[in-house]
Amino acid sequence: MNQILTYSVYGSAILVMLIGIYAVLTKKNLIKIVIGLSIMDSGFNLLLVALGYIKGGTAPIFSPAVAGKDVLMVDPVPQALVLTAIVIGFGVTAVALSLVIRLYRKHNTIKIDEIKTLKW
Amino acid sequence: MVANPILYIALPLFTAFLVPLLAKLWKPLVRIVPGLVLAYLAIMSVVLMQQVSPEKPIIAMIAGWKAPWGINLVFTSFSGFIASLISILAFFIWLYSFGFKKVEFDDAQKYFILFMLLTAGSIGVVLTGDIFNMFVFIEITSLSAYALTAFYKGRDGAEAAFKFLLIGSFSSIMLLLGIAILYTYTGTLNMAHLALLMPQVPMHAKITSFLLFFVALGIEAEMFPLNGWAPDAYSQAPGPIAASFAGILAKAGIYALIRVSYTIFDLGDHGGFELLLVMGLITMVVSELVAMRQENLRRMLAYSSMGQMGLIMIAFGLGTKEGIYAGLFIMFNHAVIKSLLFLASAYLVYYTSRKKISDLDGFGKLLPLTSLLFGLGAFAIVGLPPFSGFWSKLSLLIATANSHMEFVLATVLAVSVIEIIYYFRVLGRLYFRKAHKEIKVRKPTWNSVVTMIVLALVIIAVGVHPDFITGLLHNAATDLADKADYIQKIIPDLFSQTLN
Amino acid sequence: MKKLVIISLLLVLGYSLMNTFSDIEFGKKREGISSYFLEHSPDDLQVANTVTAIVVSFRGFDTLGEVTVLFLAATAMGTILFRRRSKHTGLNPQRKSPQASRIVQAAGKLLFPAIMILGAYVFIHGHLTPGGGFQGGAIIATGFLLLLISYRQFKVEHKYVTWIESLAGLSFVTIGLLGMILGPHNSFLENFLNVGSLNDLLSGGVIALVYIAVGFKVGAELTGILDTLINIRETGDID
Amino acid sequence: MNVFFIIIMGIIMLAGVFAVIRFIKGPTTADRVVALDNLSTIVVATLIFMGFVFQRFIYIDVSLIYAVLGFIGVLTIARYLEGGI
Amino acid sequence: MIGAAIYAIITKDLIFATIGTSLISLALSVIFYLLHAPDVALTEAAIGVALSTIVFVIAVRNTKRYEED
Amino acid sequence: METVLLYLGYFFVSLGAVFLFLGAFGIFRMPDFYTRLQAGTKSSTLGAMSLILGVGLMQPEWFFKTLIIIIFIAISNPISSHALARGAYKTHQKPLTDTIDAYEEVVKEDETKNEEE
Repeated sequence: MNQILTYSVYGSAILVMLIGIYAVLTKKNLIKIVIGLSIMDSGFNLLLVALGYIKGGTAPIFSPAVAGKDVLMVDPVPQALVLTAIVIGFGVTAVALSLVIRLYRKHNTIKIDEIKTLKW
Repeated sequence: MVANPILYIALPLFTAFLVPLLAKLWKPLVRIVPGLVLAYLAIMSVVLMQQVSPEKPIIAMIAGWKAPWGINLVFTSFSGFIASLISILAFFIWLYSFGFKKVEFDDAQKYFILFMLLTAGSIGVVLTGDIFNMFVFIEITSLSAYALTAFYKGRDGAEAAFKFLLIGSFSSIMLLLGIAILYTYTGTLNMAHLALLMPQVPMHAKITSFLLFFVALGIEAEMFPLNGWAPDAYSQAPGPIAASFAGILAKAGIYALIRVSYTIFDLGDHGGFELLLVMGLITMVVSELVAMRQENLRRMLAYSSMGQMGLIMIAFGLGTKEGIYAGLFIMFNHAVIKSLLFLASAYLVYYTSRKKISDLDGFGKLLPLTSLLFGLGAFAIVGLPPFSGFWSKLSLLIATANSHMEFVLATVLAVSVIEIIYYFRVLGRLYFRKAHKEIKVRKPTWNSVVTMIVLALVIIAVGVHPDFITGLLHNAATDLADKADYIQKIIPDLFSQTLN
Repeated sequence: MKKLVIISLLLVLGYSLMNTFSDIEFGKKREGISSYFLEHSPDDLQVANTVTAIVVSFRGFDTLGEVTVLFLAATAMGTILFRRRSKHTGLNPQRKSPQASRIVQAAGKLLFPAIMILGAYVFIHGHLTPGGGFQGGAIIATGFLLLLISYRQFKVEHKYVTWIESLAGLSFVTIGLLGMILGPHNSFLENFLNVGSLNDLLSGGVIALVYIAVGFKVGAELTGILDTLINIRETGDID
Repeated sequence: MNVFFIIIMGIIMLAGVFAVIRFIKGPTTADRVVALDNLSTIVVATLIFMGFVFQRFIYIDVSLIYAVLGFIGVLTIARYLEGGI
Repeated sequence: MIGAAIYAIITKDLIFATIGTSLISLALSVIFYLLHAPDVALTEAAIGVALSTIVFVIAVRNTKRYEED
Repeated sequence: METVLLYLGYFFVSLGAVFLFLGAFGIFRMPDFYTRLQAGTKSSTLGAMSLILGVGLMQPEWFFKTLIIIIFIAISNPISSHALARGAYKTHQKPLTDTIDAYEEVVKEDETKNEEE
């Protein structure tokens, strides 16, 4: 049972990540590529949080309800890392999209094949 | 307090947040204050370099938590050397670009903010002792690099920046995956602690994560199949920024690569160093060959820069102390000389939009000083005797000979010949061709002249008297080679626990 | 053909990752630094939310970097899109897009204060409940977004945004530097205040202050990003 | 009472499945957005219910924020359709 | 969620793709919640659902809506 | 008293779940956009509200926050649907035949007013 869960959770996270990478590598549309980047990040975030999960654990917050009791808590470090990763991912997405808008202004297209002043 | 490694990060960030407010007070402050801060950092690194020794690294805690639990900054002889190099170089690049975009105030403000953050991020990558923190700093560095690449409106900067961003995003996702693997097997993020716990990681996970790290950091360090961003970014960015890419960004990238492969992973016996060596060889040969065919001066310099990075990788890939010494020497030289070349070339191609080498005919008479400095840089980088490049190449050759790699030695020599050919082609055009009619040239401003002359003086000084720097390099090499010492200095308690 | 190569490459990558991660059992407790955090966050710092304690104190440097990344993103977008504020001062350019319906406008007016209060609640209680500076900042930015999309004449005052952004960032770094002077270990971002007791609003010492600064900064930065993007048609000069 | 929770969750999940089907099928943008809107309502309800199942009071904050922010995404796309942004 | 990811990739209409990413964020946020990570769920909700969506929508608005072959 | 609240809570939760289901089913089954919107909004809002109310009744100390959420949902959901309907209308998405489009004239009036401004 646990084995199945392991495979399915990690497998789906990795699959989402691979879908994102596939989109980045094959798509011709610039916005599609940026969407691929954001999907890639999502997959990774899921993977990392899943790695920090502990069965039967609860959120690492010592609220009055659990204070003083001996409760199992999930690993807080991956959560903190994911928090950072999400915010950084958003920053990168925003910058990427502004680059896309500027490329569109200049070349009047968002197809990657038609923007080829430099060698790709 | 006055000289603390944390100030390397804290002060530039403080200034970057302060600059928009300063702009409201008095506009020239936007230019002056970053320079003052960078000057302070440069002086501070001199002070710190005198305090530090391989036996006594400076370790700065953050938020009062000891090493494996909190983040710490580690200023050892090795990391401190590179951090000092970066900060001093950053000061000179600031001096060069002091008058940059004097007319358009808003742009200048952004330029200085981004440049400060680029410097801070690179120094952060070098100094941090925590692997996730390194990721954050790499992200800061690369975001400011994207923005600076797309800085000019008329050029194709946006395209280069987008390409750079794509590859950079791959790099960051690979890095994150590597970090995730290491974290789950060891439960820690501190580099020294990771190195200590590395034996308990199973072999296949170790190899996977090593490859992920290698690819991710290889992108930053301009390793061969992954350096598609570099020539475009170098050629589209503003001149001083191209210099800082070569001198600052690439240095941070290669530092991270070396730190990861030397300290964290114990793959020396399983081909970890050989991988570095082979990739370095391929990078060097391919990029020097491509550099020969380039028409565009900036692109040629960019490919030559990649070739030098390959040389550095070869030196570190030898895995011996001599190799490390040679690699550090090349790093130093490359930072100084390539910056000089890029800064000088910025004036050579100032008014030509295509930046073709063939447009450079007869510039030797039009811009005598700049051309002279460019020529000096070219002589130095190919490794001709009176300049500093000679000593670094010599030490590399000795190191390869001592580890019995004749093939590598021969290749390095052959590639040097190629390098000589293409640099001399440019010099020939500069001095031995007649100028086209009606060439507009721009005379360099006083601050850029001062910058270039100082860099040239450094090259000559080190070339005539290499002992200026060999002591520092020896200390740094000793420091990097001794991994157990690094672990013990950072986490003494846990280290002694595992011994018992 | 190219696609096939890429797919096979991805399969190799996926296989090796899966191979690595399938050894790690899902939901199993592992040794590591996290147990130290779970022990010391309530005891030493008196912070209920361990994630907050890690983000702000143990790994506070990451947070500083993260805030910088957002600041950088805002600056970078300004650079990339050539937004020149000086050109438009006093003109107050109006967006030409159609006005939102009155219902949406009324809702914007009604919900905006509520969202602001919610955002403030989230970042003030960052050390007690889930959430904190980033989330609170994002919520505040969303509140401004609501106004931006429901009123076309609504304009974010850049003067204030810049001031808030800079002051919040400066106070973050200043708190860190104060820690170097006043803290017991003389290290950056160190706590130098009384930590209070667990689950009080005034607990955690410097953590709450840092998260408030982060909240203001993130809110201002995200608002700036959104405003830059929304006004792009009118202010970005087209070449 | 576990059976009761499972039944409720099953019903909600079934609702989610229908909304997702409409999301995939929906011929126009607006249809998809309706499905998204409905899904976010369902998610708010689910989150509160799961908080109850987990018996953690603090989890409610998440759904509180979801209730506020989920609609702004929908509103944005609606304004886009209108030509408003 | 995987379905939404695939959908976001294959569809030709970029607005649909944007809605797809929004849906991914939604699902991701629920999963984070179920994995007992409310902080992350909150962040994903705040950034993924509202802000990311609008950033993409504005980008589409300023460029082209349909992806042509 | 507590048992009464508990059973009341069960009742509301079940009611909410059923309404949520009906709303989603309506979205799935209805023939055109406007009817779907109607099913989705009305039914789901009621469902979510009553489910949350049920939870609030079962856990009396949570009641205050659940009340806030209910108020938010009550405000925000109709607004988003309204904006959505307006947006769909502007993209010339016609309802099924045999319906009387009274909104057309309002829109025209609005436009003329806007132009005057």
